[in-house]
This record gives sequence, structure tokens and C-alpha cells, in this order.
Amino acid sequence: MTPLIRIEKLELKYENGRKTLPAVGPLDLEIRSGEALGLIGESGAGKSTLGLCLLGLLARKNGRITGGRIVSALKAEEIAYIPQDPQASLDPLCAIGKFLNEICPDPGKITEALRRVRLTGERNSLKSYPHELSGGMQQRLLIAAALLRSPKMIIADEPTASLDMLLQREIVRLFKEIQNTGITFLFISHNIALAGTFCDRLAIMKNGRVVEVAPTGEIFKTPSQNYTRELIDSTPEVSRD
Amino acid sequence: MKTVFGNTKIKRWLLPAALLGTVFICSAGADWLAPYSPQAESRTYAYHPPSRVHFRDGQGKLSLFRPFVYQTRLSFDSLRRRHYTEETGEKFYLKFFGRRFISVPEPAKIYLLGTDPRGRDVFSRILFGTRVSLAAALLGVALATTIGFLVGGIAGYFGGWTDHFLMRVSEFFIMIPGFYLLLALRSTLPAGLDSRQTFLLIVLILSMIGWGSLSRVVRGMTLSLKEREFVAAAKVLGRGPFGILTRHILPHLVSYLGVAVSLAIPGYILGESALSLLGLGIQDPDVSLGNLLQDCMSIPSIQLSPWVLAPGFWLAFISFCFYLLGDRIAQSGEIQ
Amino acid sequence: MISLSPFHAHATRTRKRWGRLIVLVLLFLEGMSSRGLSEKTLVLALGTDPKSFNAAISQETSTSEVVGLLFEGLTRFDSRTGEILPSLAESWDSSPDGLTWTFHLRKGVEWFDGHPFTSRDVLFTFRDLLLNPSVPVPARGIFTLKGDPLRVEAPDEMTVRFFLPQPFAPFLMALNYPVFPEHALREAVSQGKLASVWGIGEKPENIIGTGPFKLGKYLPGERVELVRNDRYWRKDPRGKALPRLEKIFLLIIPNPETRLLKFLEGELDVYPVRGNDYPLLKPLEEKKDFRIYETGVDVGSHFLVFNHQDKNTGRRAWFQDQTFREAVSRAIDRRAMAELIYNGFAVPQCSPVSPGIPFFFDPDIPCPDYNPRSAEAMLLSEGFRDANHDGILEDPEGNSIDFTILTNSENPERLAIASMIRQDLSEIGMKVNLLPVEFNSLVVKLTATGEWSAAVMGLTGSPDPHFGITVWKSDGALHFWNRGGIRTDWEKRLDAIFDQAAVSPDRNTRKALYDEWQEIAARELPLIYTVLPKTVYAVKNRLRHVSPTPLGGALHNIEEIDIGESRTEEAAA
Amino acid sequence: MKTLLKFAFKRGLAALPLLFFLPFITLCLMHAIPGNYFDSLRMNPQISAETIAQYEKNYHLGAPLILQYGYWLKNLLRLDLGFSFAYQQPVLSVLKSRAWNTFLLSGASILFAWGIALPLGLLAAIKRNRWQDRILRGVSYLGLSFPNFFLCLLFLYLAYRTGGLPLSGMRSVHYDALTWAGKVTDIAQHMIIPVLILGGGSACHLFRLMRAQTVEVLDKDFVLQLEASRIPRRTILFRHVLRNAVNPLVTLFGMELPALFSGAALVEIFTGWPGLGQVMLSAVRSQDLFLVLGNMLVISFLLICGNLISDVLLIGIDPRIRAWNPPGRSTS
Repeated sequence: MTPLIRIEKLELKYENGRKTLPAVGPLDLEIRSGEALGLIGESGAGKSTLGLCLLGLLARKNGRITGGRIVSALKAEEIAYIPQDPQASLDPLCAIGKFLNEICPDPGKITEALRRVRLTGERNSLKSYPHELSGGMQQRLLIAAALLRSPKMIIADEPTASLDMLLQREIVRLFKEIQNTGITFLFISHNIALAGTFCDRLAIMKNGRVVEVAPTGEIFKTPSQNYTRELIDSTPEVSRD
Repeated sequence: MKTVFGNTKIKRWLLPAALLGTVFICSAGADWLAPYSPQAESRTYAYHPPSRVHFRDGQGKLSLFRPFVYQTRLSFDSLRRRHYTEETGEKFYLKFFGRRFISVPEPAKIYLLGTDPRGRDVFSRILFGTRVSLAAALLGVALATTIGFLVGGIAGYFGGWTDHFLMRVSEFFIMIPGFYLLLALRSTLPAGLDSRQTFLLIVLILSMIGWGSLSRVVRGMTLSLKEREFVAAAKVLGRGPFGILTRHILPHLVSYLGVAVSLAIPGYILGESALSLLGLGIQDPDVSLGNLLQDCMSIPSIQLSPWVLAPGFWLAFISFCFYLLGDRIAQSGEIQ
Repeated sequence: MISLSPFHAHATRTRKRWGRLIVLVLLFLEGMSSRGLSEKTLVLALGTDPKSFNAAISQETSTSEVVGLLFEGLTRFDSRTGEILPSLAESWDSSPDGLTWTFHLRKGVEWFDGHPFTSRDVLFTFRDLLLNPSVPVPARGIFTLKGDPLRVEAPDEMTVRFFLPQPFAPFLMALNYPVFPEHALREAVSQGKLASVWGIGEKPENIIGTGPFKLGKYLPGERVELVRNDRYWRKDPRGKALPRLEKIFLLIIPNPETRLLKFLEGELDVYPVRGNDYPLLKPLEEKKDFRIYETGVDVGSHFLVFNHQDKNTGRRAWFQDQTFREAVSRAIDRRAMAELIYNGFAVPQCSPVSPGIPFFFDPDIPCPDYNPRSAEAMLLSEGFRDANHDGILEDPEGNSIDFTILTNSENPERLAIASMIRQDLSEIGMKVNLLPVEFNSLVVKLTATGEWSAAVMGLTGSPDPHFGITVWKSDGALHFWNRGGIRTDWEKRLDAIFDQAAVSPDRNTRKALYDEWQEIAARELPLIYTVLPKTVYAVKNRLRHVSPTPLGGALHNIEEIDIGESRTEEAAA
Repeated sequence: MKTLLKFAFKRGLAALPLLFFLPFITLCLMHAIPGNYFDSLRMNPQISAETIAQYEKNYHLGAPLILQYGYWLKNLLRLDLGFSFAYQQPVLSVLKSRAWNTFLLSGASILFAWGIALPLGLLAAIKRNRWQDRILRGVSYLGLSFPNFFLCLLFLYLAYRTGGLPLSGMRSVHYDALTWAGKVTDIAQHMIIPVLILGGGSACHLFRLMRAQTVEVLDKDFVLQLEASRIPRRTILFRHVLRNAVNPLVTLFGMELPALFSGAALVEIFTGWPGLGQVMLSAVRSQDLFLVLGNMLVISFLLICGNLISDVLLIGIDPRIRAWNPPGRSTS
């Protein structure tokens, strides 16, 4: 499969006042079209930074590419983003309907997207406000917002971090459905087990560099890096169904 | 608001602090620094423009290190306008670091910023005026801060009914426009007050205005800190409310206080000068920036002797420095 | 009649009708003026709100300058010629001994409300109002001669006869006093409520007079509007009805700087020029289309006065001591005041009478010379020492000389004078505080409550010293330095002088008496005079028939004043 | 709507203590003056004995404080704020028209201030620490440091030199002769300088608040999310960021009013605008106590209205408040 995005010796730095913080060391990674790639690492490993860079939103957080390059078949607009904390990522003063309408004014598409994330039903009408929705419903709303733009790729940064176990599984099942329709997925998480249930391949990141990339099965069976083994051991046993 | 001291930000607010430092030192040392006493009237030198200090004499001979001035003679033109012509006969050299910082042998005068309608040196009056106005403002702010801190602390610490009552009182003092409160309190004061009593009363009135908003912040902070373990621990160790307030709550307030106080001082200075300008504040023999402004609030003096406006611009400069200081302290917190 | 003036005597004078009109003017833009006031409206300005509209009880210019235009007396004074001209009385004749005067009233004169003007009104004004002891009318002193008041009768509708106990020289001028409508005020006077009727809260149509202008509207704090009285009886020499103006706007502008800006912008028609304004205004005469008139030394006065009945016994002793007052007078630098405050447009004042009234002015009254050292010597001779060396003298009983000078806050010149006095007195060891107070409440303190120690105040002048009687006679309403206190010898002598001068027919004997008065005043110094400014007015060229005089001011002939857009200079009426 | 009314009523209740607290303060002020206020009035011939007697009966100055407070409230409810001896008429009638002039001036200044401060605050926050931000911040400090009475004079002088602007007062001479439209333009012209000075001052203050709020909102996650969702920048800024930044400012609006009224008083005095400021100054100078206190009551009434408006505005903007009533107002 031709790689959708090829990242060669990429270096990213944050400028904060006069100090610059290196966030991503020289990094090489390939993202293949249609696959679900897991990007695993402890917090501060630079996962989110990489995600933002692909989305072209790094400049907003005073980040800059200082080395290497990204060869991408996609334009940044074709990539959607699903945040970690849905509550904070929704404008409290803007009704849901208005928010979705701003992304794509076609009511038909909106109802279709809501149906796919099972957000139909009277209680969560388009007139209601984010604070009137539960955490899970807010996340599903953001997923619907992502789908509305019929993206070629979705980057999800710790999408389930603020949700309870039951909701996490439901969201992951929703991701699988979406992935089956051919959308490439970059699933950023520190929970290697949860990523394992969904991703085709896993890339392990440490201190801003990719230390290991392999299909999920291999990673769990024969982790080449002991750092990966620690990650696996540290997550509670999850049956892969 | 977290603040980060000791990092690169420290340089940013040094400039305003340094400027204000010099203002404090100059006004404190006014007795020595000012060429003349503020009340000294040389009535034949009314509306005298700023003296021209010469470094080269008539024949072009340089005397760089011994600047001098000429004596000036008053004459009226056909329009009754005052002209001061220099008499280049005798040179009067400036004397530095004598009994006064700058002085000139007697018949000649050295008016760095000219004189007011009564022949008093504007530069000296500004120095002495700054001293009084700053003192009134600082005392006012200090008093307001202590009141605000105490009321806020007690309200936050004890909570319940006291909190509710104290907050309504503070809300009342925030709600009332400062100027009206100033005037209302002033109207109750007996008429013939000497200026020292007026000064203290003005400080008291000024502090009545400012403490409200501070008390609300202190209350908020005390409420949030009260639950924290170390406060509970301190309480167990038997430290009284006052001890807790000063030892635990105060340090967290330092950054907020820095900003709030430096942003509040200009308000106090303006409050004092407004009162004095209307003749209700510090009276004539004493000098404050307010009653200095009285002389320059006239159209003919703006057109014919604009140097009389110096006190107004000086007051603006001081306020500007305070605002800058407050902003830079807040900035160092914000960038973080 | 003399009245207290919040502003320096520099004020413009309208027709010599009880008090002066301060001329400050409202602004409208050059451009706007074309589409502005269609009818002829004169725009002047006041420094403070009027205290009331009741001309009978008014003692201060803030009232008299507004109501002065609404009322007329039997006679009127022409300040250009100095003659007494007929007004509500068409003609009059007197008995050979000058004791009985018969006035033939003008026919066809009506009050504002159309009521006919008859002798009943004159009777009411003089018998029931002026000479009725139960009614507090300040001007009564002028008409009581040596204690016994005059008698008045009305033989028929149109004639009135006055019986004087003795000959009364300024009688004709005294009859400038306004005649009040009997039908409007009879009820208030009978109930003794005159003092509080016709206040500023009164409806304008209730203020009834015969003058050229009626009270149109009063917007407190903004302006007083006077409207043309269409029923006015006077005609100009060519038979055209007077007054020529339709309206007068008196704007209330407390801030003197704003008044100057208003004039410079063209909205005010007349502006009394302050000394420091002159270099600013003179070059603009052409551009701003106005002319500056210099009419000589003013007739009013500015003085420092002590309260000899001060509630504090210590202070009372100082103020009653002539040497103390003389020392204070010598410590005051009058030349510097004229120079600094009036930019040279003033002269030191030595006598109660101003040089502006040549006949009565006594030139050889000695002017106090500025000599602080001799002032200190005099104080030492009176036992004042600086016992505790704090720079402030103490009187023999040991209390330090420390008192408060009141003055009205609206007048910057007066504040400057008071402040210079404070500085001069501090040089000879007296601690003085300044307290600016609102004019009307200062008047109440001086003339009623007596809660004051010292004050810098002003009085309007008048062509005949007799009209200062309310100030100089010990029982006068404005005798504020010693109200109700025991009379000193010189005050007794002054009472005698004023009584005698009032009745002596011969001008020269009156002159001699008034010279003695000036001498006593200069020696005893109840009023320590400061400076007399020269009156200077800036008047817009659009005003016609303007002829300022020292006594009459810029608009003393206000009913003749006209507003013409054209530049042509009409022949003076 | 029902919650709206309930909430407004509740906010009104919270402001009421001010109205009841004020008479208490006024009574203390009355007692602070040496001697009985009415004795000094009796000496003034201008004031009729009955008026004094009537007001002495109304206010029972002799009675103990609590009783006086009761009588005072009774008078307050009857809208009798006492008698002004300087203007010789009831205090309420003196203040009625003046309160309207002050309200007009302050209202115009508020609109002017918000009109300038909000967009500039937004711009300064967006261009944080670039030259626009530095200049705007510098100018705002300059605006705040110059005393407004000093600015008044300079403005008046400039206006005189350039000509064209009316300089003082509220109405020009021929105001009554103008048509309705003429009247409005006439007053508008007279308002230019006072509003520039008053509005300018509070604009600087508001600018700084707006800038701080906008910076805070720009760092929020939902803005990042909106950008990620490729919503046009203009919509993000003006529909989302602006609304969220303005939201807390509306609460601060209530706190801003007192400073605005103070400034208004000073500007009125120096530009001759017949508002409450001038009345207050002459009342203080002539120690006309009822007028001073009446003035304070009217000002506090204007404040309470201002706060109610700000609270109602808040409900309009912030749906969270509508659904859930926070106990007290959010402290700034």
C-alpha cells in the first residue's frame, strides 16, 4: 500500500518567550491509507505535538518544524481531529445545531452524521447546548462533526481519556465502524491495550522519537523494545474481542 | 495567577520600577533638590518662562562645565503681555551641590520650568506637590489594602453570616461612585480645617473608596485556600485566624497585590488632585499636584505661558509609570 | 442701593437699576448663527444661579442682575449724562422748602399682566412695603431720615405726594427704587411672607413688573430667559416702541474659562475682559468681529473685612483693635495684586469712593503704603509676640493668631486676592486658612448667621454715597463687620454723617460730610480695601447703540440696544 | 422567559441592601455635622419658617437613630428626598432633570467606550505582543493616566483653536427654535467633547479587561477544535471568541458603572454639562445636606438599574445562567 503520509527525520520545537523546548526529536513514520495506526507513548512523548503538526495547527501553540519533512498525499483540510476533553472543546455559548451548521450547512448531511454516531432522538435536539449533553454524547457530537467534513483521515488524541470504561468501548466500536468505510485513523493514546483492540499497527513513541513500529499482533507477542513491554505490562489485562 | 520571578521577565518591569524609584527619591529629597521653597513668591517674576541656561557666552566662548544664566528684566508690550529680556551684562554661574542642588547667585533666578502667576517656581512646587500627593495616595492605598485584606480574610475565613454581611458592605462601597462619596464625606467635615487635618481626612476618605474590590479577592482566595491541608494543619496546631491569614493567605496574594496596588495608586492620586482642584482638598499654603493644576486651568495661560501646564503632564507621567509597572507584573504572570 | 457682588465690581452695568448686570455671553457658532436666532436675542451670562426673583428683599447681585430689568422706579438715572430722568413718573414738582414732592404718574402704563399702573401701586410700595417695619426690606435704611420715615399720599389715581420730614438731597435718585404691583404682593405682605415669595421656584408669569423685559423661563443651572414686554410704555425719539431686543438669554456658566471660550466662539455678545485675557483678545478684534471698550476705573470695591462680633472672644478682641486692622492693611501688597491678578488693569483702592465718581472722590485720602516691617512693629506695640517661636504671633492672652478667610468659590480673582492676602499675612506671623464657599451661602453667613471670622467680599458702587447707607450705618442690613454689636464712637460719627448728608440740600456740604466719612473709613479700616480694576468690555460688533460708561456698564441702555446683521453704523438714538 | 424574570427579580433583591444601607450612611453623615442642621437654616431669611418646621417634623432629627431611619424610609417611599435650601425647591425636582442629563451622557459614553474597547481588545489579543498590541496597550495607559479634568481643558482649547465644535453646556441658545431633528443634533454636538473624554477614559479601562479576557479565551481548547474543524477564522473570532470574551465583561459592566459616574461628575463640572455632578459640587460647597444625600440616592438608583441591565444582558448571552441560577454573581 502506498503510504498516505511519509514523515522523514521530522523535528518540532515550541517557542515560549525566549526559551525553546524540543518536543519531537528526529522521527520517521509512515501512515498507510485506510489503516488504523496507534501512536502510543507516555504523556509528554510528543504524540499530541505530532498530531497537531499533521493538522497544521502547530503554529497556534507557538510550535515550529525545525527539521526533516512530511510528504503527505493529503491536504491538512482533509484531516479531522477528535480531542481528548469533549467538554472543553465545545463552545459553551453555541447551540449544537449552529456548531454543526457552521461546519457544513447541509441539514441532510447533519442528520446523517448524527445518525451514524447514534445521536438521534428528541432529548439531544439541535437547539440544546453542550452543557446539556453527557460526556459520551459530547464526544459523539465531535465525531459527527468530524464525519461531516467527510475527511480522508481522522486523528484522535486520547479520545476516550475522559470517559468511563463502558463508553470507551462504545466509542472504539464507533471508530471501527468509521474505519471500515475506508477512513485512515491515527489513534493517539497512552493506553496500549485499548489501542490494540482497534488498531492494525502500533507505533511506540518515547522522548519524541518512534522507537518501534509493528502490526499489533507482533507488538503484543514479541515487543522488540523493553519500553514497549513495560507499557504492555502496565495496562490491565483486556480481552481482545 | 501564577507569577514567575527570577526568570527573564524580571528585566521587563525594572524600567517602570526604576522610574518610580527616582520619582520617590526626588520628591522625598525635594527640600534639597528644589531650587526654591514652594511658597517663595518673587512677585516681579510672574509668568516667567523657563530660564535659558547658556553654555556659550555672547562672544561664542564655550564654558561647557560652568553653565550660566543672565538676569532678566520684565517689560510689557502694547498688548500688556509680559516679556522677560535677558541682560547679557553679567553672567551668573550655576552652583551645584551647595545648600541646594542647583542655585544661582541672588539677583538672577533659575526657573527650570518657569514660574506660576504669583512668581513661584513651578519646578520646586512640582517636587513638593508630588511628595504630598504621593504620600496621600500611598497612605490611602495602604490603609485600603489593610482594610480590604482584613475584611476579606475574616469574611472568607469565618464564612456564613459574617461573610454575607461583610460582602454586602464591601459591595456597597464598590457600588458608590468614588467621587460622590469623596464629596459627600467632605461636606460633613467642619469648614475651617488646617491643611494637616485636611490631608489626613483626605487619606481616610480615599481609603474608604478602594478597599471593596480587594476584600472580595482576598475572600475568594481565603475560601479556596481554607480547604487546603496545610491550613487545616495550621488550625490544628492552634494558630489563630489572624496568624493563618498572614502566614498562609498573604504569600499567595503577593502577586495579585502587586498588580492591584500599582493599578490603584493612579486612581488615588487623581482622586486627591480632583478634590484639591475643586478647592475641597489641600489648601493653598501647602502644595499638592491638585492645587498646582488650579493655576494652569486657564485658557490665557495655555496660550501665553504653556509651561504652567507642566504639573498636569507630570501627574500623567507618574500615573503612566504605575500602570506600566502593574501591567509588566501582570504580563510576567500571563506569559507563563 | 449697594448690593453684595459675587464678582468683582468689574461687572458690566445695565441701566442703573438696583445692581449691576454681569455680562457673560452664550456661544453659538459663526456658521450656526446664520440659521440661529431668527429674532433679535441678546446672549449674556451669569456666574451663579439667582438666589430669588424678589427684587424687594434681594441684597446680592446674583438676584438683582436678573430682576433689575423687570422693574422700574418713578425716576431713572442716565449714567451717560448723570441726570435723573422721568420714568414711571411723567413729571414732578416740589414745594419751595423741598419737603413736599408731587409726582404726576405716566398714563397708560400697564403691568406685565395688563393690570393698569396707578398711584395705589406707589402707595403700596412705599407705605405698606418699604416703610412697614414688619417687612424685612434691606433698602428701608435709604428712606428713613434721622429716624423718622417719610409720609406718602395718593390724592388721585395718577398723582402721588411725598412729605419729607427734612430736605433729602438724593431723594430723586432714591426714587429709582422699583415700584411693585400692589395687586400681586398685597396678600403676601399682609401675611408677612414677603421674604419667601417670588423665589426661584415661582412660576415666571407670577413675577409682575413694568420694565422692558419679562421673566420668560428659568432652567435651573442652565439659563434665565427674559422676554420682550410688548406693553412697555417707552418709545425711542422716532416714536418706535422699545425695547428693540426680542429676548435676552442669561446663561449660567460658573467656570470663567468656559465663559471666555464661549465669547471667543461667538455665542456670547458681551464679555468683561480680565487683565490676563487682554493680550489674548486684543489681537482678535478683527477676526472675531468685536471691539474692546476701556471705560476707566470701576466703582465697586474688593475688600477684606473682619467680623467684630466673631463668636470666638480671642479673635473678636484682635478684630476690634484698630492697630491690628491697620497692621493688616499695611502688610497687603496692593501693587503686586494689581500687577499679578489684573495684569496691570487695576489701581490700589484707598477710599470707599472710587475715582470713577469724581465729584465725591476725595483725592487726598492717604493710600496705605506697603510696609510689612512697620506692620510687625505695630503688632509688637500691641503686645503680639511670637512666644513659642513657631513663626506665628500670639496675642497677649497667648492664643496664636489663626483665622479663616471666606470668599466665594466662583470668582478666581477674589480667590487670588484672598490667597495673596494669606501669603502677605503669613509673612508678618499670622496663620490664615482659606475657605472658598458658594456665593449665596456666603451672603447668608455675612448678613444672617454671623458664622464667620474674616471674608474677602465685594460691594457694588453707586453714583451717590448715600446709597452705601445700608453698609455704613450701624443698623444697616449690610453693616456686616459689626452686626448688632455696641457702636464705637467712629460708627456713631458715621451714623450722624450719613443722616445729616442725606438731608442737607447743598451739594458742597454733602461733599464735605462724605469727605469726612472717607477719612474715617481710611483711618478705622472696617473694610480693608484692596484694588480697583479698570473696567474693560469686549462687545460684538453686531450690537448697535452700545455706549459703555464706568457707572452704567456696557448695557446700561439695554432697551435701546439693537442687533443688526448689517455692518452699517446706525445713528445713535 | 419565566426564569429570566425570576432571575432579574433575584438580582434586584441582591441590590436592595444598597438602597436600604444608604439612608443609614446618610444619617451617620447628618449626625457627623457639628450643631443641628436646621438651626443654621433658621437664620436664613430666604427660607420660610413653615418649610423648616415641616421638614423638621418629617425627619425627627431629635429622635433616636433607629426611629429616624424609619421616618427616613417613610419619606423615601413617598419619594420625598427632603428640601434643597440652595435651590429653594424639593430635592427630587432639582435632581429629576439633572439625573436624565447625567444618564444621557453616561449612556453615550458607555456605548462609545464599548464600541471602541471591544474590537481593539480583540485585535490586541489576537496580535498578542506584536506591535499592534504594544501600541494599543501604551495608548490605553496614556488614556488612563491623564486626569480627565486636565484633558477637558486641553480638548476645549483645541476645539476652540480648530473651531466647529460647541464648547460647553448641553444646549445652544436657539435650541427651542429647532426642529426635533435639529434638537437632537444640537445636543449631540454638545456631547462630543464630554463623551470623548469620559468614554475615552472608560474605553481604556475596558480595553484592558477585554484584552485579558480574549487572551484567556484564545487559549481555550474549543478554539483549537473550531480551527481544526476548518471553520472560517472570521466566524471563529467574531461569533465564538468575541461572545465568550464579552461574557464575563458584562458582569464587570456593573462594577464599571461607579467609576463611570465618578468621571461623569468631574467632566460635567468642567464642560458645564448640567448633570448631577454640578449639583453635587454646589450642594457640597453650600453644605446643602438634603441635596447631597438626595444626589447620592439618585446615583445609587442609577447604579442599581445599570446592574440589573448588566444581569439581564448576562442571561441573554450566557445560556448556562439561564438554565441554572448561580447563588451570587461570579466574582471577577
